[in-house]
Amino acid sequence: MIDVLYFAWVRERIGLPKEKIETGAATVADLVEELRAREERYAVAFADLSALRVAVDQELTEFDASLEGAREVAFFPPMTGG
Amino acid sequence: MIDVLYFAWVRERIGLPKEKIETGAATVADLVEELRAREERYAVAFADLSALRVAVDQELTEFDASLEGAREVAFFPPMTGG
Amino acid sequence: MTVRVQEAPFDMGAEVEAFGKGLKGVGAIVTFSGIVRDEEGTLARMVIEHYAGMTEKALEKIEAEAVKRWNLAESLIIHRFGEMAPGDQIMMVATAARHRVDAFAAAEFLMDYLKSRAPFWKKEFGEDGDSWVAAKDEDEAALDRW
Amino acid sequence: MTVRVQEAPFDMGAEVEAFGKGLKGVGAIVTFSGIVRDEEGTLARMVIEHYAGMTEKALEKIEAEAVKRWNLAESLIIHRFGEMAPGDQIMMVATAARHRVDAFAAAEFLMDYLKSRAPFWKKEFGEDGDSWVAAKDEDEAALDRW
Repeated sequence: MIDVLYFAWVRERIGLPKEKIETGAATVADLVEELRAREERYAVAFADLSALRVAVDQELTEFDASLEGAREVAFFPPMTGG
Repeated sequence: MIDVLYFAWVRERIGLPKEKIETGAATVADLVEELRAREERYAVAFADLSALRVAVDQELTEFDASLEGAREVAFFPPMTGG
Repeated sequence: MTVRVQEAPFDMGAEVEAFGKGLKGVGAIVTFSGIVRDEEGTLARMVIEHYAGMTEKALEKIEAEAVKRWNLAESLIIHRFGEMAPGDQIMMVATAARHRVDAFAAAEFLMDYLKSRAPFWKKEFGEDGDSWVAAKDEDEAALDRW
Repeated sequence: MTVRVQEAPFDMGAEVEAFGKGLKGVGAIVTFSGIVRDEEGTLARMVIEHYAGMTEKALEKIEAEAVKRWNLAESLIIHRFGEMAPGDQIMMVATAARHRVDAFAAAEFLMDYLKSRAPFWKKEFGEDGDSWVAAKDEDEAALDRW
Protein backbone atom coordinates (compact mmCIF):
# COMPACT_ATOMS: atom_id res chain seq x y z
CA MET A 1 0.00 0.00 0.00
CA ILE A 2 1.29 3.38 -1.02
CA ASP A 3 -0.14 6.89 -0.59
CA VAL A 4 -0.54 8.60 -3.94
CA LEU A 5 -1.09 12.37 -3.90
CA TYR A 6 -2.19 14.71 -6.70
CA PHE A 7 -1.85 18.47 -6.81
CA ALA A 8 -3.13 21.39 -8.90
CA TRP A 9 -4.68 20.37 -12.27
CA VAL A 10 -3.57 16.74 -11.78
CA ARG A 11 -5.75 16.66 -8.66
CA GLU A 12 -8.61 18.32 -10.54
CA ARG A 13 -8.44 15.92 -13.49
CA ILE A 14 -8.24 12.82 -11.35
CA GLY A 15 -10.86 14.23 -9.01
CA LEU A 16 -9.25 13.56 -5.66
CA PRO A 17 -6.24 14.80 -3.68
CA LYS A 18 -5.04 11.51 -2.31
CA GLU A 19 -5.65 7.77 -2.43
CA LYS A 20 -4.13 4.57 -1.14
CA ILE A 21 -3.03 2.20 -3.88
CA GLU A 22 -2.09 -1.45 -3.69
CA THR A 23 0.72 -1.82 -6.19
CA GLY A 24 3.72 -3.95 -7.01
CA ALA A 25 5.16 -1.29 -9.35
CA ALA A 26 8.94 -1.20 -9.24
CA THR A 27 9.32 2.37 -10.50
CA VAL A 28 7.30 5.55 -10.72
CA ALA A 29 6.90 4.93 -14.45
CA ASP A 30 5.43 1.48 -13.75
CA LEU A 31 2.97 3.02 -11.32
CA VAL A 32 1.98 5.57 -13.94
CA GLU A 33 1.29 2.73 -16.39
CA GLU A 34 -0.95 1.02 -13.84
CA LEU A 35 -2.85 4.23 -13.18
CA ARG A 36 -3.28 5.02 -16.88
CA ALA A 37 -4.86 1.60 -17.40
CA ARG A 38 -7.36 2.17 -14.61
CA GLU A 39 -9.72 4.81 -15.94
CA GLU A 40 -9.98 7.51 -18.57
CA ARG A 41 -9.42 10.35 -16.05
CA TYR A 42 -6.02 8.86 -15.12
CA ALA A 43 -5.11 8.36 -18.77
CA VAL A 44 -5.93 12.02 -19.39
CA ALA A 45 -4.00 13.28 -16.36
CA PHE A 46 -0.93 11.23 -17.25
CA ALA A 47 -1.13 11.72 -21.02
CA ASP A 48 2.01 13.86 -21.20
CA LEU A 49 4.66 13.07 -18.59
CA SER A 50 6.83 15.97 -19.72
CA ALA A 51 4.13 18.24 -18.25
CA LEU A 52 4.36 16.47 -14.88
CA ARG A 53 6.73 16.31 -11.96
CA VAL A 54 6.98 13.61 -9.31
CA ALA A 55 8.12 13.40 -5.70
CA VAL A 56 8.78 10.15 -3.83
CA ASP A 57 8.59 10.45 -0.06
CA GLN A 58 8.50 14.25 -0.44
CA GLU A 59 11.70 14.51 -2.48
CA LEU A 60 11.63 15.59 -6.13
CA THR A 61 12.78 12.77 -8.37
CA GLU A 62 12.49 11.35 -11.91
CA PHE A 63 9.94 8.96 -13.42
CA ASP A 64 12.48 6.15 -13.55
CA ALA A 65 12.99 6.33 -9.76
CA SER A 66 12.52 3.12 -7.76
CA LEU A 67 9.51 2.73 -5.49
CA GLU A 68 11.25 0.25 -3.22
CA GLY A 69 10.31 1.11 0.35
CA ALA A 70 8.39 4.21 -0.77
CA ARG A 71 5.43 5.27 1.35
CA GLU A 72 4.27 8.32 -0.58
CA VAL A 73 4.30 9.34 -4.25
CA ALA A 74 3.04 12.71 -5.44
CA PHE A 75 2.25 13.86 -8.99
CA PHE A 76 1.90 17.51 -9.96
CA PRO A 77 2.60 20.06 -12.70
CA PRO A 78 5.79 22.16 -12.71
CA MET A 79 5.83 24.31 -9.59
CA THR A 80 4.97 27.99 -9.63
CA GLY A 81 6.04 29.41 -6.29
CA GLY A 82 7.47 32.82 -5.43
CA MET B 1 36.90 83.76 -8.61
CA ILE B 2 36.07 80.17 -8.19
CA ASP B 3 34.86 78.18 -5.16
CA VAL B 4 37.20 75.32 -4.36
CA LEU B 5 35.91 72.60 -2.01
CA TYR B 6 37.78 69.84 -0.25
CA PHE B 7 36.35 66.68 1.31
CA ALA B 8 37.47 63.85 3.60
CA TRP B 9 41.26 63.61 4.02
CA VAL B 10 41.86 66.24 1.35
CA ARG B 11 39.94 68.68 3.55
CA GLU B 12 41.89 67.56 6.61
CA ARG B 13 45.29 67.91 4.93
CA ILE B 14 44.56 71.32 3.48
CA GLY B 15 42.90 72.36 6.72
CA LEU B 16 39.73 73.92 5.37
CA PRO B 17 36.54 72.79 3.63
CA LYS B 18 36.20 75.60 1.11
CA GLU B 19 37.94 78.68 -0.21
CA LYS B 20 37.56 81.23 -2.96
CA ILE B 21 40.45 81.30 -5.37
CA GLU B 22 41.38 83.91 -7.98
CA THR B 23 42.73 81.90 -10.87
CA GLY B 24 43.24 81.99 -14.60
CA ALA B 25 43.73 78.21 -14.79
CA ALA B 26 42.34 76.76 -18.01
CA THR B 27 41.93 73.21 -16.70
CA VAL B 28 41.59 71.39 -13.40
CA ALA B 29 45.18 70.17 -13.79
CA ASP B 30 46.37 73.78 -14.16
CA LEU B 31 44.50 74.71 -10.99
CA VAL B 32 46.13 71.79 -9.17
CA GLU B 33 49.57 73.08 -10.28
CA GLU B 34 48.77 76.53 -8.89
CA LEU B 35 47.61 75.06 -5.59
CA ARG B 36 50.64 72.78 -5.27
CA ALA B 37 52.93 75.77 -5.68
CA ARG B 38 51.15 77.70 -2.92
CA GLU B 39 52.08 75.88 0.27
CA GLU B 40 53.39 72.56 1.53
CA ARG B 41 49.96 71.35 2.70
CA TYR B 42 48.57 71.69 -0.83
CA ALA B 43 51.63 69.94 -2.28
CA VAL B 44 51.03 67.07 0.16
CA ALA B 45 47.29 66.84 -0.51
CA PHE B 46 47.79 66.85 -4.29
CA ALA B 47 50.93 64.67 -4.33
CA ASP B 48 49.20 61.72 -6.00
CA LEU B 49 46.38 62.63 -8.36
CA SER B 50 45.52 58.96 -8.92
CA ALA B 51 44.28 58.96 -5.31
CA LEU B 52 41.97 61.91 -5.99
CA ARG B 53 38.72 62.59 -7.76
CA VAL B 54 37.39 65.91 -8.99
CA ALA B 55 33.99 67.44 -9.65
CA VAL B 56 33.40 70.64 -11.61
CA ASP B 57 30.09 72.33 -10.85
CA GLN B 58 29.02 69.20 -8.96
CA GLU B 59 29.61 66.78 -11.83
CA LEU B 60 32.36 64.17 -11.65
CA THR B 61 34.98 64.83 -14.29
CA GLU B 62 38.66 64.30 -15.17
CA PHE B 63 41.72 66.37 -14.32
CA ASP B 64 42.07 67.55 -17.91
CA ALA B 65 38.56 69.09 -17.81
CA SER B 66 38.22 72.74 -18.76
CA LEU B 67 37.43 75.34 -16.09
CA GLU B 68 35.82 77.73 -18.55
CA GLY B 69 32.73 79.16 -16.90
CA ALA B 70 33.16 76.91 -13.85
CA ARG B 71 31.90 78.26 -10.54
CA GLU B 72 32.80 75.37 -8.24
CA VAL B 73 35.57 72.77 -8.20
CA ALA B 74 35.75 70.03 -5.57
CA PHE B 75 38.60 67.67 -4.74
CA PHE B 76 38.17 64.46 -2.77
CA PRO B 77 39.32 60.85 -2.42
CA PRO B 78 37.45 57.99 -4.14
CA MET B 79 33.93 57.83 -2.75
CA THR B 80 32.85 55.25 -0.19
CA GLY B 81 29.07 55.41 -0.02
CA GLY B 82 26.58 52.64 0.54
CA MET C 1 17.93 30.21 9.09
CA THR C 2 14.15 30.28 9.22
CA VAL C 3 11.37 28.95 7.01
CA ARG C 4 7.71 29.73 7.56
CA VAL C 5 4.85 28.39 5.44
CA GLN C 6 1.55 29.95 6.45
CA GLU C 7 -1.91 30.87 5.27
CA ALA C 8 -2.04 34.13 7.23
CA PRO C 9 -0.80 37.43 5.79
CA PHE C 10 2.47 38.76 7.17
CA ASP C 11 3.62 42.29 7.90
CA MET C 12 6.60 42.91 5.60
CA GLY C 13 7.74 46.01 7.51
CA ALA C 14 7.67 44.23 10.87
CA GLU C 15 9.39 41.15 9.42
CA VAL C 16 12.21 43.23 7.92
CA GLU C 17 12.61 45.10 11.19
CA ALA C 18 12.73 41.90 13.25
CA PHE C 19 15.08 40.19 10.79
CA GLY C 20 17.72 42.92 11.11
CA LYS C 21 17.64 43.06 14.91
CA GLY C 22 20.71 41.92 16.82
CA LEU C 23 22.64 40.47 13.88
CA LYS C 24 26.40 40.52 14.42
CA GLY C 25 28.99 41.41 11.79
CA VAL C 26 26.33 42.19 9.20
CA GLY C 27 26.79 45.01 6.69
CA ALA C 28 24.15 44.12 4.12
CA ILE C 29 20.54 42.98 4.17
CA VAL C 30 18.61 42.15 1.00
CA THR C 31 14.90 41.43 0.93
CA PHE C 32 12.61 40.30 -1.85
CA SER C 33 8.86 40.28 -1.68
CA GLY C 34 6.49 38.75 -4.19
CA ILE C 35 3.12 40.39 -4.70
CA VAL C 36 -0.06 39.30 -6.47
CA ARG C 37 -0.08 41.51 -9.58
CA ASP C 38 -3.35 43.23 -10.35
CA GLU C 39 -3.07 42.52 -14.11
CA GLU C 40 -4.93 45.70 -14.96
CA GLY C 41 -7.94 44.78 -12.90
CA THR C 42 -8.73 41.48 -14.66
CA LEU C 43 -7.63 39.32 -11.74
CA ALA C 44 -10.18 38.78 -8.97
CA ARG C 45 -8.16 36.51 -6.70
CA MET C 46 -5.39 33.95 -6.57
CA VAL C 47 -5.31 30.66 -4.72
CA ILE C 48 -2.00 28.99 -3.90
CA GLU C 49 -2.02 25.25 -3.30
CA HIS C 50 0.96 23.59 -1.66
CA TYR C 51 2.19 20.15 -0.65
CA ALA C 52 1.92 20.23 3.15
CA GLY C 53 4.73 18.18 4.56
CA MET C 54 7.05 18.56 1.62
CA THR C 55 6.98 22.35 1.38
CA GLU C 56 9.00 23.17 4.50
CA LYS C 57 11.48 20.42 3.68
CA ALA C 58 11.98 21.72 0.15
CA LEU C 59 12.45 25.29 1.35
CA GLU C 60 14.88 24.24 4.08
CA LYS C 61 16.91 22.33 1.53
CA ILE C 62 17.10 25.37 -0.74
CA GLU C 63 18.09 27.55 2.21
CA ALA C 64 20.77 25.07 3.34
CA GLU C 65 22.22 25.12 -0.17
CA ALA C 66 22.40 28.95 -0.07
CA VAL C 67 24.18 28.82 3.29
CA LYS C 68 26.71 26.41 1.81
CA ARG C 69 27.42 28.67 -1.16
CA TRP C 70 27.56 32.11 0.42
CA ASN C 71 28.75 33.69 3.60
CA LEU C 72 25.40 34.42 5.25
CA ALA C 73 24.75 35.53 8.80
CA GLU C 74 21.01 34.90 8.57
CA SER C 75 18.25 34.07 6.13
CA LEU C 76 14.48 33.94 6.15
CA ILE C 77 11.83 32.54 3.82
CA ILE C 78 8.12 33.17 4.38
CA HIS C 79 5.65 31.76 1.84
CA ARG C 80 1.88 31.88 2.03
CA PHE C 81 -0.70 29.49 0.67
CA GLY C 82 -4.47 29.80 0.33
CA GLU C 83 -6.47 32.69 -1.06
CA MET C 84 -5.02 36.09 -1.88
CA ALA C 85 -6.18 39.28 -3.55
CA PRO C 86 -4.32 41.47 -6.06
CA GLY C 87 -1.74 43.58 -4.21
CA ASP C 88 -1.35 41.02 -1.39
CA GLN C 89 2.06 39.79 -0.43
CA ILE C 90 2.63 36.15 -1.41
CA MET C 91 6.07 35.59 0.04
CA MET C 92 9.34 37.15 1.06
CA VAL C 93 12.96 36.18 1.47
CA ALA C 94 15.62 38.06 3.42
CA THR C 95 19.37 37.52 3.55
CA ALA C 96 21.96 39.11 5.83
CA ALA C 97 25.69 39.02 5.14
CA ARG C 98 28.92 40.83 5.84
CA HIS C 99 29.11 41.99 2.21
CA ARG C 100 26.44 42.96 -0.29
CA VAL C 101 27.61 40.55 -2.98
CA ASP C 102 26.71 37.53 -0.80
CA ALA C 103 23.40 38.99 0.34
CA PHE C 104 22.29 39.75 -3.24
CA ALA C 105 23.46 36.47 -4.75
CA ALA C 106 21.87 34.36 -2.01
CA ALA C 107 18.53 36.21 -2.27
CA GLU C 108 18.44 35.69 -6.05
CA PHE C 109 19.40 32.05 -5.65
CA LEU C 110 16.64 31.49 -3.08
CA MET C 111 14.11 33.11 -5.39
CA ASP C 112 15.17 31.17 -8.47
CA TYR C 113 14.96 27.84 -6.68
CA LEU C 114 11.82 28.66 -4.80
CA LYS C 115 10.08 29.52 -8.10
CA SER C 116 10.43 26.09 -9.61
CA ARG C 117 11.60 23.70 -6.89
CA ALA C 118 9.24 24.38 -3.99
CA PRO C 119 5.83 22.67 -4.24
CA PHE C 120 3.49 25.63 -4.72
CA TRP C 121 0.95 26.04 -7.51
CA LYS C 122 -0.89 29.24 -8.33
CA LYS C 123 -4.40 29.38 -9.67
CA GLU C 124 -5.83 32.64 -10.95
CA PHE C 125 -9.51 33.51 -10.86
CA GLY C 126 -10.39 36.28 -13.25
CA GLU C 127 -12.88 37.74 -15.69
CA ASP C 128 -12.35 34.92 -18.16
CA GLY C 129 -12.67 32.09 -15.63
CA ASP C 130 -9.93 30.39 -13.72
CA SER C 131 -6.63 28.85 -14.76
CA TRP C 132 -3.48 27.36 -13.29
CA VAL C 133 -0.47 29.60 -13.79
CA ALA C 134 1.93 27.87 -16.21
CA ALA C 135 5.57 27.51 -15.24
CA LYS C 136 7.81 29.73 -17.36
CA ASP C 137 10.72 28.37 -19.37
CA GLU C 138 12.74 31.38 -18.20
CA ASP C 139 12.27 30.34 -14.58
CA GLU C 140 13.62 26.88 -15.32
CA ALA C 141 16.47 28.41 -17.33
CA ALA C 142 17.31 30.74 -14.42
CA LEU C 143 18.56 27.73 -12.43
CA ASP C 144 21.36 27.12 -14.92
CA ARG C 145 23.36 30.07 -13.74
CA TRP C 146 23.92 28.63 -10.25
CA MET D 1 11.53 57.78 -8.05
CA THR D 2 12.65 59.26 -4.77
CA VAL D 3 16.00 60.27 -3.29
CA ARG D 4 16.45 61.34 0.31
CA VAL D 5 19.74 62.43 1.88
CA GLN D 6 19.39 62.97 5.59
CA GLU D 7 21.22 63.00 8.90
CA ALA D 8 18.34 61.45 10.85
CA PRO D 9 17.91 57.69 11.24
CA PHE D 10 15.11 56.08 9.25
CA ASP D 11 12.75 53.23 10.08
CA MET D 12 13.49 50.48 7.56
CA GLY D 13 10.27 48.57 8.33
CA ALA D 14 8.10 51.64 7.90
CA GLU D 15 9.93 52.67 4.72
CA VAL D 16 9.49 49.23 3.16
CA GLU D 17 5.82 49.23 4.11
CA ALA D 18 5.24 52.70 2.67
CA PHE D 19 7.22 51.93 -0.49
CA GLY D 20 5.02 48.95 -1.36
CA LYS D 21 1.71 50.74 -0.80
CA GLY D 22 -0.51 51.40 -3.78
CA LEU D 23 1.92 50.35 -6.49
CA LYS D 24 0.16 49.14 -9.65
CA GLY D 25 1.22 46.15 -11.74
CA VAL D 26 4.05 45.30 -9.38
CA GLY D 27 4.97 41.68 -8.67
CA ALA D 28 8.42 42.11 -7.14
CA ILE D 29 10.03 44.41 -4.58
CA VAL D 30 13.71 44.23 -3.70
CA THR D 31 15.30 46.18 -0.87
CA PHE D 32 18.88 46.56 0.23
CA SER D 33 20.01 48.09 3.47
CA GLY D 34 23.55 48.95 4.44
CA ILE D 35 24.49 48.71 8.10
CA VAL D 36 27.51 49.89 10.10
CA ARG D 37 29.35 46.63 10.85
CA ASP D 38 30.45 46.16 14.44
CA GLU D 39 33.85 44.74 13.40
CA GLU D 40 33.96 42.56 16.50
CA GLY D 41 33.60 45.45 18.88
CA THR D 42 36.63 47.45 17.69
CA LEU D 43 34.58 50.16 16.01
CA ALA D 44 33.27 52.93 18.26
CA ARG D 45 31.49 55.04 15.66
CA MET D 46 31.42 56.05 12.02
CA VAL D 47 31.05 59.51 10.54
CA ILE D 48 29.87 59.97 6.97
CA GLU D 49 30.77 63.18 5.20
CA HIS D 50 29.01 64.16 2.00
CA TYR D 51 29.03 66.89 -0.63
CA ALA D 52 25.83 68.78 0.10
CA GLY D 53 24.42 70.03 -3.19
CA MET D 54 26.07 67.38 -5.33
CA THR D 55 24.84 64.33 -3.42
CA GLU D 56 21.16 64.45 -4.40
CA LYS D 57 22.09 65.27 -7.98
CA ALA D 58 24.47 62.30 -8.19
CA LEU D 59 21.91 59.92 -6.68
CA GLU D 60 19.14 61.18 -8.98
CA LYS D 61 21.39 60.64 -11.98
CA ILE D 62 22.11 57.06 -10.90
CA GLU D 63 18.41 56.43 -10.33
CA ALA D 64 17.49 57.91 -13.72
CA GLU D 65 20.00 55.57 -15.36
CA ALA D 66 18.40 52.57 -13.61
CA VAL D 67 14.96 53.65 -14.82
CA LYS D 68 16.31 53.85 -18.37
CA ARG D 69 17.76 50.34 -18.21
CA TRP D 70 15.04 48.36 -16.44
CA ASN D 71 11.30 48.26 -16.33
CA LEU D 72 10.73 49.79 -12.88
CA ALA D 73 7.46 50.91 -11.36
CA GLU D 74 9.14 52.71 -8.47
CA SER D 75 12.49 53.21 -6.79
CA LEU D 76 13.80 54.76 -3.60
CA ILE D 77 17.22 55.71 -2.29
CA ILE D 78 17.74 56.91 1.30
CA HIS D 79 21.30 57.69 2.42
CA ARG D 80 22.34 59.14 5.75
CA PHE D 81 25.30 61.34 6.62
CA GLY D 82 26.76 62.37 9.99
CA GLU D 83 27.51 60.20 12.99
CA MET D 84 26.44 56.56 13.31
CA ALA D 85 27.06 53.68 15.70
CA PRO D 86 27.75 50.01 14.90
CA GLY D 87 24.49 48.31 13.93
CA ASP D 88 22.91 51.54 12.66
CA GLN D 89 21.40 51.69 9.22
CA ILE D 90 23.44 53.82 6.81
CA MET D 91 21.25 53.66 3.75
CA MET D 92 18.68 51.71 1.81
CA VAL D 93 17.47 51.27 -1.72
CA ALA D 94 14.20 49.75 -2.87
CA THR D 95 13.03 48.82 -6.35
CA ALA D 96 9.60 47.71 -7.52
CA ALA D 97 8.97 46.01 -10.85
CA ARG D 98 6.60 43.72 -12.66
CA HIS D 99 9.22 40.94 -12.67
CA ARG D 100 11.91 39.97 -10.18
CA VAL D 101 14.76 40.09 -12.70
CA ASP D 102 14.32 43.85 -13.16
CA ALA D 103 13.89 44.54 -9.45
CA PHE D 104 17.05 42.61 -8.54
CA ALA D 105 19.22 43.97 -11.35
CA ALA D 106 18.18 47.57 -10.70
CA ALA D 107 18.82 47.27 -6.95
CA GLU D 108 22.31 45.85 -7.56
CA PHE D 109 23.03 48.53 -10.15
CA LEU D 110 21.95 51.29 -7.75
CA MET D 111 24.17 49.85 -5.02
CA ASP D 112 27.21 49.43 -7.27
CA TYR D 113 27.01 53.01 -8.53
CA LEU D 114 26.12 54.50 -5.19
CA LYS D 115 29.22 52.86 -3.64
CA SER D 116 31.71 54.66 -5.82
CA ARG D 117 29.89 57.43 -7.71
CA ALA D 118 27.92 59.24 -5.00
CA PRO D 119 29.93 61.76 -2.95
CA PHE D 120 30.01 60.09 0.47
CA TRP D 121 33.10 59.38 2.53
CA LYS D 122 33.22 57.16 5.61
CA LYS D 123 35.50 57.74 8.57
CA GLU D 124 35.84 55.09 11.25
CA PHE D 125 36.67 55.85 14.86
CA GLY D 126 37.97 52.82 16.71
CA GLU D 127 40.34 51.47 19.29
CA ASP D 128 43.35 52.24 17.13
CA GLY D 129 42.40 55.80 16.32
CA ASP D 130 40.48 57.05 13.34
CA SER D 131 40.85 56.50 9.61
CA TRP D 132 39.08 57.17 6.34
CA VAL D 133 37.66 54.04 4.79
CA ALA D 134 39.59 53.27 1.59
CA ALA D 135 37.67 52.63 -1.62
CA LYS D 136 37.90 48.99 -2.68
CA ASP D 137 39.16 47.94 -6.10
CA GLU D 138 36.35 45.40 -6.23
CA ASP D 139 33.78 48.19 -5.89
CA GLU D 140 35.27 50.02 -8.85
CA ALA D 141 35.47 46.74 -10.78
CA ALA D 142 31.80 46.01 -10.01
CA LEU D 143 30.81 48.87 -12.35
CA ASP D 144 32.25 47.06 -15.37
CA ARG D 145 29.42 44.57 -15.48
CA TRP D 146 26.78 47.20 -16.25
